[in-house]
Amino acid sequence: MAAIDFDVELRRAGAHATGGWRRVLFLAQRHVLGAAGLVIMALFVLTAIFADVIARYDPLTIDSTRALARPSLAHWMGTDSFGRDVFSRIIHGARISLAVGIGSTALGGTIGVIVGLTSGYLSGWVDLVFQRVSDVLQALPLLVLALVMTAALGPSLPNVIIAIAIPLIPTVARVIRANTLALRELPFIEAAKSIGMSEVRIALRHVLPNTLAPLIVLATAQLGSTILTEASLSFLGLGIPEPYPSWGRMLSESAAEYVRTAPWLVIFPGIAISLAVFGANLFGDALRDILDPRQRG
Amino acid sequence: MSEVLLEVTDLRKYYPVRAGVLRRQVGTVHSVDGVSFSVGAGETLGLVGESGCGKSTVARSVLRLVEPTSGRIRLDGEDITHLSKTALRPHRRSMQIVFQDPFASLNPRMTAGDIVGEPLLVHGLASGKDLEARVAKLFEQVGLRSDQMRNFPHQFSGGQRQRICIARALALEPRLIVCDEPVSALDVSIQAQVINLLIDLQREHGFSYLFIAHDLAVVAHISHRVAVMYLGRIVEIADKDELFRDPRHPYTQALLASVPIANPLAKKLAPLVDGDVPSPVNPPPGCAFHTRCRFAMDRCKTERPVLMDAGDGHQVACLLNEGTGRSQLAPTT
Amino acid sequence: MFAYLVRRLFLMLVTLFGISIVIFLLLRIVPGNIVDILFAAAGYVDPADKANLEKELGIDQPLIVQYWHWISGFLRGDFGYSYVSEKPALQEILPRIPITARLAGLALLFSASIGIPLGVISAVKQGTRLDYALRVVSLSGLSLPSFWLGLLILTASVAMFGQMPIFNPNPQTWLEAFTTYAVPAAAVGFRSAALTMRITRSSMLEVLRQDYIRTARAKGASDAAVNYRHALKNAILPVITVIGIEAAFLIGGLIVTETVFNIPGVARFLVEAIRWRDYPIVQNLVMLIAVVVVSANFIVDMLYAVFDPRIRYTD
Amino acid sequence: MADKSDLVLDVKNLKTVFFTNSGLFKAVDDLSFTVKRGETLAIVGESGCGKSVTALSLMRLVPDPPGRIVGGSISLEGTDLLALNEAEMRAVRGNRISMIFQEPMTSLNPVMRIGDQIVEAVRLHRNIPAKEARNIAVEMLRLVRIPEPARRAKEYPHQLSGGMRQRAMIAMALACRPALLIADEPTTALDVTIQAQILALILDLQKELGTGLVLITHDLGVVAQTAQRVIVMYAGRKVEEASVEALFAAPKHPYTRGLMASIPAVPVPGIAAPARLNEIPGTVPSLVRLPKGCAFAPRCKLAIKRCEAEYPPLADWGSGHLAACWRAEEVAEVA
Amino acid sequence: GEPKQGGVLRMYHRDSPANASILEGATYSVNVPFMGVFNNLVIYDQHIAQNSPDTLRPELAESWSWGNDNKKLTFKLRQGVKWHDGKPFTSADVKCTFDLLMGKSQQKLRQNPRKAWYSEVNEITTSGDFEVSFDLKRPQPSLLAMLASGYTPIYPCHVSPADMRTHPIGTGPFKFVEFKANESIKLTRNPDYWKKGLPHLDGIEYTIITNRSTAILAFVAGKFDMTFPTHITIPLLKDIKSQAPNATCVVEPTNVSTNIIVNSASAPFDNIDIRRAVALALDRKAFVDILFEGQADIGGTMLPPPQGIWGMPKDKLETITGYGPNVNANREEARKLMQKAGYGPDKHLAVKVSTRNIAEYRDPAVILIDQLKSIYIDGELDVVETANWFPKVARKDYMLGLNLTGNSVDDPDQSFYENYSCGSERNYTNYCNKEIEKLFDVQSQQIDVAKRKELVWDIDKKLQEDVARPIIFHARAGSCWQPYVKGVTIMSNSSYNGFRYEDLWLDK
Ligand SMILES: Nc1ncnc2c1ncn2[C@@H]1O[C@H](COP(=O)(O)OP(=O)(O)OP(=O)(O)O)[C@@H](O)[C@H]1O
Ligand SMILES: Nc1ncnc2c1ncn2[C@@H]1O[C@H](COP(=O)(O)OP(=O)(O)OP(=O)(O)O)[C@@H](O)[C@H]1O
Ligand SMILES: [Mg+2]
Ligand SMILES: [Mg+2]
Repeated sequence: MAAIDFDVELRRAGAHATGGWRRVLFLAQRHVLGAAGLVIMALFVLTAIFADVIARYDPLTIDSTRALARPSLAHWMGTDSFGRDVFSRIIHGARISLAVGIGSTALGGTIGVIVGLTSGYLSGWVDLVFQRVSDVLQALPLLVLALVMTAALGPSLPNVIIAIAIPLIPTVARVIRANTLALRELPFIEAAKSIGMSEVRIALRHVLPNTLAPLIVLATAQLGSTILTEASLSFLGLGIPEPYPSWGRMLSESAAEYVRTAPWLVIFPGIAISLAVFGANLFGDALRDILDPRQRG
Repeated sequence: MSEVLLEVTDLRKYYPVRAGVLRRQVGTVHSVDGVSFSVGAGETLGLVGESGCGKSTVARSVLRLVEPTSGRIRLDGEDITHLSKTALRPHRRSMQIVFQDPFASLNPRMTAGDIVGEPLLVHGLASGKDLEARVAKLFEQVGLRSDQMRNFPHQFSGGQRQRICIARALALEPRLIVCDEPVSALDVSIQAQVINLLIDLQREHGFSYLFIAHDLAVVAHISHRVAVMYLGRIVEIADKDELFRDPRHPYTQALLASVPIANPLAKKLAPLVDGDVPSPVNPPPGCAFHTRCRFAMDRCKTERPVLMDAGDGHQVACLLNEGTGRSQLAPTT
Repeated sequence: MFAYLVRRLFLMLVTLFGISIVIFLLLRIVPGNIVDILFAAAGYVDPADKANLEKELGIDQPLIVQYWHWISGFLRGDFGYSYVSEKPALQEILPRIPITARLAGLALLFSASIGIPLGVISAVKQGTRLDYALRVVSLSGLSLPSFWLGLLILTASVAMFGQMPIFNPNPQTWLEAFTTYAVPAAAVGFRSAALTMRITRSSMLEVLRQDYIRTARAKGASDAAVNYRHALKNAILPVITVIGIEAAFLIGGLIVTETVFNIPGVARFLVEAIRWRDYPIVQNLVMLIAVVVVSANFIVDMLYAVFDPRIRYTD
Repeated sequence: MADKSDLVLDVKNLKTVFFTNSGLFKAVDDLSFTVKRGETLAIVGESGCGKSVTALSLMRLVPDPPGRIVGGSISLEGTDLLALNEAEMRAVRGNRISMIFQEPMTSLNPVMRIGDQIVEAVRLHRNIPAKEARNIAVEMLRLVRIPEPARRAKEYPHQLSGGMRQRAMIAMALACRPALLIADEPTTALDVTIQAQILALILDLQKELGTGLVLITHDLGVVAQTAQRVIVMYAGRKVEEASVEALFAAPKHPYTRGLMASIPAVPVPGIAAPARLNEIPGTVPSLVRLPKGCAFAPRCKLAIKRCEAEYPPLADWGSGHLAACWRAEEVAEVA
Repeated sequence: GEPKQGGVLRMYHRDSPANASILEGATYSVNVPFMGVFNNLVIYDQHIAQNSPDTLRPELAESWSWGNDNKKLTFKLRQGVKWHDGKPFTSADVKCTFDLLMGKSQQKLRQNPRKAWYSEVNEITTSGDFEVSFDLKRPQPSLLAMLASGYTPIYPCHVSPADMRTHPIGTGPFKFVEFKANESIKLTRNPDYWKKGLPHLDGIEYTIITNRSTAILAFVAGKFDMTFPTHITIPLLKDIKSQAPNATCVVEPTNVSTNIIVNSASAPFDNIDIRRAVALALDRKAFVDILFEGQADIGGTMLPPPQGIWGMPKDKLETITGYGPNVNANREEARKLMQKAGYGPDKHLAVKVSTRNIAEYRDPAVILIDQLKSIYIDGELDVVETANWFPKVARKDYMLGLNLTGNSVDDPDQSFYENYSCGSERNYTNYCNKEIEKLFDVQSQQIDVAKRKELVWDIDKKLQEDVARPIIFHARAGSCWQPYVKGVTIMSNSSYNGFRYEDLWLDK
């Protein structure tokens, strides 16, 4: 039983961190992994925003004279077979991969919320139909669905986003629906009813905002998996088309051929994907811990 | 009592129990099984009973938050049992509800001010500056500072949260407030604050309360009349003093005897009943209490006693009270 | 219980019916058909030849008719003929199923046998370094693209051993048979083991918070008894569900892994068939997969009933 | 003070802290008390004042993380529990010291039969064959007056009503005839009629087995009817301790006083109930941000400057009546 | 040393062919595994890398002769040859085969990509069981070249085209065993092969591996005796050489040209100036450097010498606009043309560059887009799935396309008629120049090879100057095999004709 210096412990435990930045800092200390995830994500987002500033070369310019250069001071991550700077491509790739990740998560999330809210709130046959549709979508392998969707729509950034977003809808909708069902039973919803509020207004004003926390947690977790799905699609040749440097594209089958002669072509994009997904997952985990009231403590 | 504000007649609420592929109904929960009572203007009717006996269902039915299976609810003389949602809206202003769990009753994502102002907004009674002023006044009424309007529910303590709930109920200036165990979730030292507040507000505004609790002492303190429920039915209803002086129903007697008295010198606990409350899915035939009653006779198993007047507005549903109008049973101890 | 079973079976059929429509329509929405692809190599499409071939394959008929032909055949067990190989579709699909099944089974086995114990350990040691380490490892499992992992494994094994575990339909030695499946299964299994571990961990944490765990400790039960006899038994249900759902996701992982390791299983075959617009193969295979997935979920639900006495399925 | 050998439990300066997202706090601060063989000690106090944490600390079951016992000693029949290693502690738990929890609905393992759960408790501490343990389990169920105990033993918790589950919990806790039984609000979740049954049962069994009992509750009525001695806790600290008669006759701490006054009493015929209840103004403080001095000072009518600056020590106000208040003597007069 | 008998050759196959019918196929994915099942009337010598009229050898035909003013080609057939199912081979089989190809028979091929090869053939006549004649409308010396292609095996009369797709029957050195789509193709030795003592191998097994990196890893790891022919890109060749230093590797032209198809039917490429500008903007050497580390050929329509027989000599080539060595000067000129058309530094022309979703197409398209930037053209890549590519091209639903044209035989007739004659299905750009078309016929009838070459060069030059279908480069690719594999010859001016594999042997 170690003696405890209360003042030190109190400070360390953030007893005085009650609001604002102090509290954020305190939470960051308590959830080191989550903070790391947040930092990673923030770095990637900043990278995406300032890609033009950070990248030292144009990611698309081809230069036969410096093809397949090893990593060096001039080209930190080497160059690809077209002589394009891998580092610059990864920097710009952040834009595309994050656009896919965030775009499809947002799209799938939004539709999922609408569907989940409607079916949870209205129940009845709307709910029944939704449940069956989501059963159907969930029984189809996600990648197969995305494959067929991109094949149907053609490979382009918006289409890839759509293709990845669609399988996401039932996942989100299920979570939101479950939450809505639980919320519907809460007294504050009854209280709203008892003052004569309309159902739609209750759904929008009382139910929806209270599904945000689980939604955010789900979204961060899904963000990672959408980035991975894009990578898999690109690997199979159906993701974002050349010459845009999405990370998945950079890792695609043809790049994989260089795995031994120019491993940097395979290693670095792989690390970029893994790191971004890792960051999103770390952050999502911590967020779940913080937002889940039962996990407090 | 003066004029009758709320009159509930033979209220029943059955929930189906479903099972199977076609979700066929296989049974019925007799949550409320023929309940009649009335609440006068400015009066408090207390409703006590064991957990699951249907108190909340009565409360919700009165407010039409659940649709009663049968029976009639008259508010201020008007039958509101079958009014449509829109037709009901104006009546909603006359009755409000305060729930047991103040935290769950408040939307965690709205500020206290918004919560209290919402009924006014919904009914188009106020907006903008006017709304703010009225909310501030409500805050003051329930003993909250108006600068707390911008705080979120989690920033309040339990008692304060219940005050917000009460303020919300007051916003529409209702005539009847249904309180469904409003103090059960509160700390004992806070409970008194809320009860006092309710009493003060009643004195000021002349509200009627339908006050539900499982704590006899609390009910006794605040009510003018008390109704005792058992398994979906009212078994005894009487003036408060009358009820405590002369409980007629064996269940009421058991209830009274079971309350531990906060006095080490007073009588020791003596449980008067054995066994557990039967399930409302298959309530026992006859008198629902006969399975636990010390005085149960053969008739109790088949005959269902109805509420009968025992004088002074004291009504009991017990076969032992037949005829004489008076209980032959003196409560032991 | 019986009524519940019937109801679940009925819902299963509804779901399968929905899937059949979805996959059927999706395939028709995708532009181009087998004929375009067959003719692509020739560098031009002769409209008359195309019309002939479409007629021969029956893809000129109204969608309803096509759907009816397919689905009635499927129900009779007549899967039609592959457009590409012109062999009976069943004959093309069946021999590939055991390969993928073995792979998936092994991956699930990895996933369960590694994920569950590690998840329990991580939950029991919540907040310790070990827990942190395990969580980081499991998160990285979720973060590594499995094809990338597979590629690195292949490259590394050639570089280090001059050998690679490429698929061999007739393995000579026991070791060969094992590596044929084990290495790719590990590449996919890593991800699902990570997932299983996370679910186990959070489910265990949830259960460990429960009052009855405290009760068990108050009885003087040892940590092992509490963790395994009391907690795991309650925590395992969500894990089973997730493993059931994971079965569907596994197919996705298998597609890329079968490509990287060149394993002639159904997953890669499915992708090829989609590429070729080989409707009979795609439709029937997707249906078979769906039947497996839906049944897996069904079985999981049944396991729930077995494991959890509270569930009596009255609603 | 009574003879040492008579003491079942002797707690000294117990300190338990929690490290949480909202900060670190002392849930139990410097708590000392004793329990004699066959004696019932009640601990009262409002929600969150540290009653359950005290109980868990006695069992050494404070969830770690976030909680930790950081000081004091707990001596059970002469052995310091805090000095035992985990294995030794396990041998004590459920054997010499047992606990009944607040929530009968959730405190039983939902996937194990009632009988098996009792059998487990028995066999953990006694090396006897399963069959014999099963007999003991049924016997225990009979002892706690569960009808048809043999059949009930084979049922799962969800098949029992709340009252029966609590009885089963009691059966389990008493299966090894412990020296000390801790009952943490054993009846709060139950109805008054059932509560009366359960309390009567616990007291009966306690008498029969000579067990020391720590009864935790927030209901002063229950205290009055069951305990011999009472501890009143406020914000993690013991603010008052006395025999039940002394406490009810003349509380020495303003908080105890306020508590008693704020509880509505069942009207006694003839005596008109007071129209308003006495209330304690203000709210229960958050443990994370306790004032420097007396935690009750902000709500106390008697508070003086000193209360805000200095925490009053527990002082003996005669015949073992302890209270932590600078103005304890004035309490009776002012209220 | 002496060839050793026995052993199964293990190869990987780059993808899964649609079926086993060479006549219906149009990719060497079919030829490579199935050529060994069949024989042709005549064939290019399998041990001479360069296919040329001088390397034509009799196979099922023992001899051939031209008659009737070079309008009749008569073959004397080999006797005693048996199909794999034991039926005897006769002239009827030859007639059946070509009637099928000309669309004259009862049975139809599901698709018939090389019907145009026989447009000058009137009719096939047999005389007895072992003589068969081709009646031509006009002299066409190239007919023999086409008959010698791996694409022209003789099919049996008694097996339907449908069966030939799933279970081909031939007279060749190897019998078909099984073809599991996406998995493997297996051939076994034909013990009754009419060439005594051949083949040396007991069989050939192809494992289908679509992922090139996996395939190469497997070759390096010794799982295969030989790579798929001409499947190794130049950068990967280095990898193989360093990992498996003993392996024999060769790099040869594939006679596949990478070219640009321009939609001249609609704006902006209906403007010849812009078309010219595109042609001028090309830095062909940069393509070759990036994609082939310098190891590919620059030329016109015909494969350049020395491997190509008909390609223009270098000096002639460089006289063509855009082929000059000074790229900057060319681009300067191109920019002028663009400005003339109304574009400039401030007004770029936005163009979609369509191509198929295959690395061989995509990679040069990426470079093309990069190069077009130099002449005020902003290109955007539009990758099209295989299924949609030709329908899209046929609809003229593109602006610029990047296309690959494979030439099955190194022969002007095959190339010119197929790709540049008015109305040909594979003339994607609908280029139509009646004068040139006349020249096609003139060269086609020219028997004298030297004179014919001159004609061909002039035509080729003209085609380039018309920007009919600007040729960027002629690809090269590597093939590797383990040192113990003997008797492999990789053809240097075709990738469709050299896979009989009857005298390959394993020195193990
Ligand atoms: N929506 C519902 N569906 C089915 N049964 C219900 C529903 N609501 C309530 N019941 C049942 O009706 C009975 C009465 O419930 P009610 O909530 O009115 O009891 P209560 O007296 O308020 O109990 P408590 O003191 O626990 O609040 C219970 O048995 C309950 O299970
Ligand atoms: N596992 C935990 N994690 C964090 N804080 C805890 C935990 N358990 C208890 N606490 C805190 O310790 C303090 C004392 O809690 P405790 O459960 O002992 O209160 P109590 O007196 O038993 O209240 P109640 O009457 O509500 O049961 C509270 O502030 C509570 O929030
Ligand atoms: Mg209730
Ligand atoms: Mg407690």
